[in-house]
Amino acid sequence: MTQAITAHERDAVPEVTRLATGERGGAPGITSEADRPPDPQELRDDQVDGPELTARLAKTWGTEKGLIGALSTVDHKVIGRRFIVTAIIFLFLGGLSAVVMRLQLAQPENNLVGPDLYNQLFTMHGVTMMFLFGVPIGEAFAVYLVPLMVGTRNIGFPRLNAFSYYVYLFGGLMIWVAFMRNIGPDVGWFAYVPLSGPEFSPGKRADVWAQMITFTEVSGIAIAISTVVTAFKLRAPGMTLDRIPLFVWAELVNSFVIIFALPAVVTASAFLLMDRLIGTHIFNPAEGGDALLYQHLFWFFGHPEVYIIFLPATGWVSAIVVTFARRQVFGYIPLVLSLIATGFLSFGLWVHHMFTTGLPQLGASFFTASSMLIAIPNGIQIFCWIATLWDGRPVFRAPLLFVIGFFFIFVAGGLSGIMLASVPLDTQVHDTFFVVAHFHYVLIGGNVFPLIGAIYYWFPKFTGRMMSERLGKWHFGLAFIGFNVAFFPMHITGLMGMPRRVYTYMPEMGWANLNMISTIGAVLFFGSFLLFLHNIVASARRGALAGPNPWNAGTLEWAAASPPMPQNFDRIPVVTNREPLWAHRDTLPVVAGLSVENREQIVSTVTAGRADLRETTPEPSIWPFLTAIATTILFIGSMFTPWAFVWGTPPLALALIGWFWPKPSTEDEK
Amino acid sequence: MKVYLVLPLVAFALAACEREDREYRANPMTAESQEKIALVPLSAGPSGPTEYRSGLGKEYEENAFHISQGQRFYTWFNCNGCHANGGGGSGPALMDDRWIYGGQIENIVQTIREGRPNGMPSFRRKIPDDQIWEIAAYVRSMGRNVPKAAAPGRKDDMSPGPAEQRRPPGQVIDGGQVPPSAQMPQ
Amino acid sequence: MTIDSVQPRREGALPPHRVVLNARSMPAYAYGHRSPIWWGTVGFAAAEGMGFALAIGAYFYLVFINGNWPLSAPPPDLFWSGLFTIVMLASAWPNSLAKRNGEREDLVRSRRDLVIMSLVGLVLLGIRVMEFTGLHVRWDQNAYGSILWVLLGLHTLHLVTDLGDTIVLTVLMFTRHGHGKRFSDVGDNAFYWYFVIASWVPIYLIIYWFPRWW
Amino acid sequence: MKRLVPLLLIVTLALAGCQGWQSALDAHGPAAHTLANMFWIFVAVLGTVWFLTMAALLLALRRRRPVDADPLVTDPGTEKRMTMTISVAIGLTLVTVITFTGLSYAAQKVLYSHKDGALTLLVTGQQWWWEVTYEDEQPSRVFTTANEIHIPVGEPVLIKLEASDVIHSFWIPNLTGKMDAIPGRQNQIQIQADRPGLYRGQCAEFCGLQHAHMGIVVIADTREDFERWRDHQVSSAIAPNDPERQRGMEIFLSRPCIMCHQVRGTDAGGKVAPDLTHVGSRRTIGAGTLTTTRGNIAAWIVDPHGVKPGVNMPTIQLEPDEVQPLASYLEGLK
Repeated sequence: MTQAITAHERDAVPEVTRLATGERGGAPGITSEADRPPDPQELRDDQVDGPELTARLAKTWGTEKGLIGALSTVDHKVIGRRFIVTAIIFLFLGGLSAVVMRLQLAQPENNLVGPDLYNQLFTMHGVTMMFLFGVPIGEAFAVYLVPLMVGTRNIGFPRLNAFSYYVYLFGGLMIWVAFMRNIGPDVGWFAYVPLSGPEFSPGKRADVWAQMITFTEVSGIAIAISTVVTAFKLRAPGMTLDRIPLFVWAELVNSFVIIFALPAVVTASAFLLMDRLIGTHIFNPAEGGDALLYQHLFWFFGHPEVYIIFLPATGWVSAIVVTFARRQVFGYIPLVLSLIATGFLSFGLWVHHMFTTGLPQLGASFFTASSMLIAIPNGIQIFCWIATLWDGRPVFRAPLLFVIGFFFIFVAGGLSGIMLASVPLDTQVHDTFFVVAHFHYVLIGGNVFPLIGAIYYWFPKFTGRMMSERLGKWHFGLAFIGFNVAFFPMHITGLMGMPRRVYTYMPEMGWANLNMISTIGAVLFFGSFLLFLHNIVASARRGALAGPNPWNAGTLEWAAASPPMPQNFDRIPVVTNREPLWAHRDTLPVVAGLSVENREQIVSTVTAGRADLRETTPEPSIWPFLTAIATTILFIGSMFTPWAFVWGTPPLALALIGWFWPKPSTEDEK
Repeated sequence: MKVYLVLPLVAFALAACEREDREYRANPMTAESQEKIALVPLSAGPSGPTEYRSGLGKEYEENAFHISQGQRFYTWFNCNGCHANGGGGSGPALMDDRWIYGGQIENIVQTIREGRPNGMPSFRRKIPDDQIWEIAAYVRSMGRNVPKAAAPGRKDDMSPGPAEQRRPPGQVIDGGQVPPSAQMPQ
Repeated sequence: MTIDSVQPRREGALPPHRVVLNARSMPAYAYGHRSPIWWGTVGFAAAEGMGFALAIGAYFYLVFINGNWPLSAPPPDLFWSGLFTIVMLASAWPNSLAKRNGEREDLVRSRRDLVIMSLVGLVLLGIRVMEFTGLHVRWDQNAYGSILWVLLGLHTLHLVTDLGDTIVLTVLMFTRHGHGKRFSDVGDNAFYWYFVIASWVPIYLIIYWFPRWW
Repeated sequence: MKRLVPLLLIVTLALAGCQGWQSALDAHGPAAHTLANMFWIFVAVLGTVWFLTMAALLLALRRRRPVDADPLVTDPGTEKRMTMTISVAIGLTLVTVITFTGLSYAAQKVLYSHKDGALTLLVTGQQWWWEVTYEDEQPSRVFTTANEIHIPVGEPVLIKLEASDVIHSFWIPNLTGKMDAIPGRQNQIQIQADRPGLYRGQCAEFCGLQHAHMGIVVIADTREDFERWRDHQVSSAIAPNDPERQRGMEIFLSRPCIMCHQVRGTDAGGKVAPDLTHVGSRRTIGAGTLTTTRGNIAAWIVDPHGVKPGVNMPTIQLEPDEVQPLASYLEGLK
């Protein structure tokens, strides 16, 4: 083999001018407080080292004990951990509702659940999987891992991040409590008008759906912005754009898609709420409105949504493939470009969900072309990963197994997606179980399998303990078989004419056997997750200790302790390679000079990643939690009366002032 | 900490929410024999007529699904023909506070079932009892005599004015004027 | 090296540090795109701008669905909205002053500019209330009325939000907290006000002039 | 190879699936043929793509690197070869995608080219049944029926689709793809059957509680049979002459039935539920839910919510001895 990079080259740390800007903070000619030399009394990390440094930093960055402390924390790892756990609880709830549905469909004319409950169940399943699991899980991983991977100590806006978590949690609780009280939405996760409109959805069920959207989207957009700022401004010195880990790229592109796609669903659900509650006519054809406007708005979000769920998974796959192929990724630039291309293209596909609504033909064909075109960036990604494995030395541990499962399932789902992109074929398979099969192949294949891989992969980082490899392999086998047994037959049931969202079917339709097989598969698949749950709980208690870098991976999160200390890193690393830990095996180049007593972190430039500022980041605060409570009261109140905006605003405003008002003890007064 | 959160939630969840129940099958309780409602508030003696209300009315007028079904039947059975969208035409207005024959749901059920002088036909045996209750519940919602959260929103139709849920809560004042159009000698 | 040949490193230690850069002399904050807050503001402006764009898209969708526009209502009045637009555009000047004086860390002038901006915001809010009276259509009358109120309401929401933000910041600058990084916040607040101005221009044209041209 | 067992099982079932009486692959009309052929082309090509990709993946899992290789070290020769391979693969993907787009556009043209047909129908989706109106230039020959469409074989029939409440989707898989019926809009779709037969379809867009029981049957007859059927449908119901059915008619006319249902030729003039003038001649009741027999009609009347929970048909109070005459009367409305 010819050596492309010599060991010497990759270890070389560039001169200071390429690592730091050296610019002043204030405007030219102005004596700014920003440029004041740091307080000589304050202890800095170039004065202390070793365990003492670790301990002092841990005290500065730590979270206080007790309930108030727990609710005030702004540590991205604590919030991220709660986020991941909450999203996975919702995954189980969503899965449970799916199992009930599958049991109902196991036989024709089954009476396990009636149409009313069935409609609520499939709505809750869709809503939970899409809004309470699919989107948040990607963001949750971003919250935990992006700061670690870019080598900083906290996420961009820590308090906003904490607030977002609580808003998401309250939104999810609201809809599940509503469901348990028989106010669960029963209009499908897409809630098409007029079915979800004021005339055909009496009561509060559809309002609960619409307001849950507001909760999760406020939270989603806020986290996306925090993630973008973290990836743009808080990268370790030397982390140029082409050294950003692919996972961070994926989360970055994902965040951009979120920022531009989620407003569409908020618009749609806000319009729906207004139609329902204050009598606007946006979707009322008799008064100049139009029902299809809703579908356009919804799918303008709804298709990017699929990529919002898929993009983080590409990050997980990239990370796992590289570590377990024991080779740096093949085609870094094409991979990044195809991520970005996917992000852009995802906004040009929404009409393929509306091919049967009677839209003009030529327009529809345009969307056929654009929908099929997305095969190109996805193809590039798949091929680059396969190439990385090809030239690597794959290590078959549970994370890689799940990624291999991902390839099998996701590629199949992507290919059946090509059929759906074709207008004529779509007229036959649209809204049938074929589509159900297709998007479960895409979403479970494209998100859940990589996610499970990611959990096996990062679990040692989160908890400091390894998960059981033996159970992991059993889990994989069961999940893979269960999944295919459950969902492959649905392609056929759909082609045989079984529409989606039916609570039962008649024996003479001839769908009974296939449905029975699907149900058996679904139970098996759910069972594999119980095994997974057991593995998580048992390993978290008794798993083998992991150490900081159990997989001998190359990215920065493995340079922190497992689980990471509150400060993440004792000193901010300096990055000279895409895989810093592979490039620097003996010593880690770092920045010194940050405060040990205050929460200082490095702010760097967007493209070159040069260190620019040493900014303080917010202290823990209870106000984000209180703001989330005030927001919840306002949102829930506004489902009942528009006056909630009047009486709900003062507490919200107060909470926000509390949030932003500087504490007497902060840096200002020192 | 989670336990403290979960417990009240579970307790809360167990208290079923009747406003959102969807009962399709006719309630056998709707049989008219269960209710004893005076046609007129007159009786011998000072205490007013003896009445028996089964309490069934609450089940209908506090349930969004029943009210919405009533709204549907109100159009289907052409109540609009005389009462318009509740504003009244040849029949009295239904969205005001005045009720000639009593404004409780039981009275309205009786009015629909038995008919009234001056033009209100009897729908006995024409409309099943449970649907009469649903229509009556909807009629109650016109004057916002039902909980706001159960009252219907606007329809996907030409807008006649603010929907039932947006009207201020009404009172029920017994005794009203027969509209001039209905006072004409038949 | 390879993980297939060995068990995971159990008690692996963190690699030792080699200091190659010192951050002591770096500034504690900066203005504009050097500051993370600025990027956050841009992010929110992007998401909200998307919201505006979608609402405007919905407006034109309804126009094309219906053909005749503004359905059966007369076009809205021009007086208060014209006044609002003039004041709104004119506020760009004190706003730019606020931004500049903030960057100069000139406390006295920053306070003055913020007070002016708070007053301007209050005046605008007053005019906006009048504006709602001249729309000649209710939100529950037809789809035109609905989307009109949506657009105007959406903008009012941003107006109120930024006004609240400005007032709080003004009060803050009059307390002992009014120094250092707060000047950077003045700049970001001014930046958001530009967004409120910029988003108003298309909405103004669409609400008040488009029905007259159609 | 554990995977192979379920796979084989599934493939067997798949082949059986092509015969289903609501199957998109069991084509009985020109449009459905085009779509089914296209489907198999897609399956063949995409299946090949999947197998090739998976073969590449499995080969990639062989360990090619030496045990102690530095993960950052790459071989320019290998990199180049992999780049070339991927470029070729992406090029092929692009060609496939373009071909498919073209193919799809051509098929779309065929699917939506509406030939002038002899017959125009207005189908209105309602919660949860289909109203079918046969249009005609002569107003007296316009008639309405429900949940059953008769068409002459071999002739294109234009269907105008509307919805009176929420969105529904009209879908007869054996004949052609689906088209939504949207309130406030009118869509069009054309169906044509190759040979006489009965083709079932059902609503494909979630429309509320009884979305599952919103079936429709298309019956393709020879032109003569069709004309005979149509002439009969135009006519009013014939008054029964046996006493039981006469009693049934009295019950029908004195009960809530008439508030919603119409029987032409009687006083029953309700317009909000299926027209029952010739209900006895239709294959099914309850929108494809039960076959039309006297017993089923009785069951349906006595407890509609037992059959179709949430349906708008109410439970009416009938005396036990009234059920049979009523069912008998309705069954007799041929």
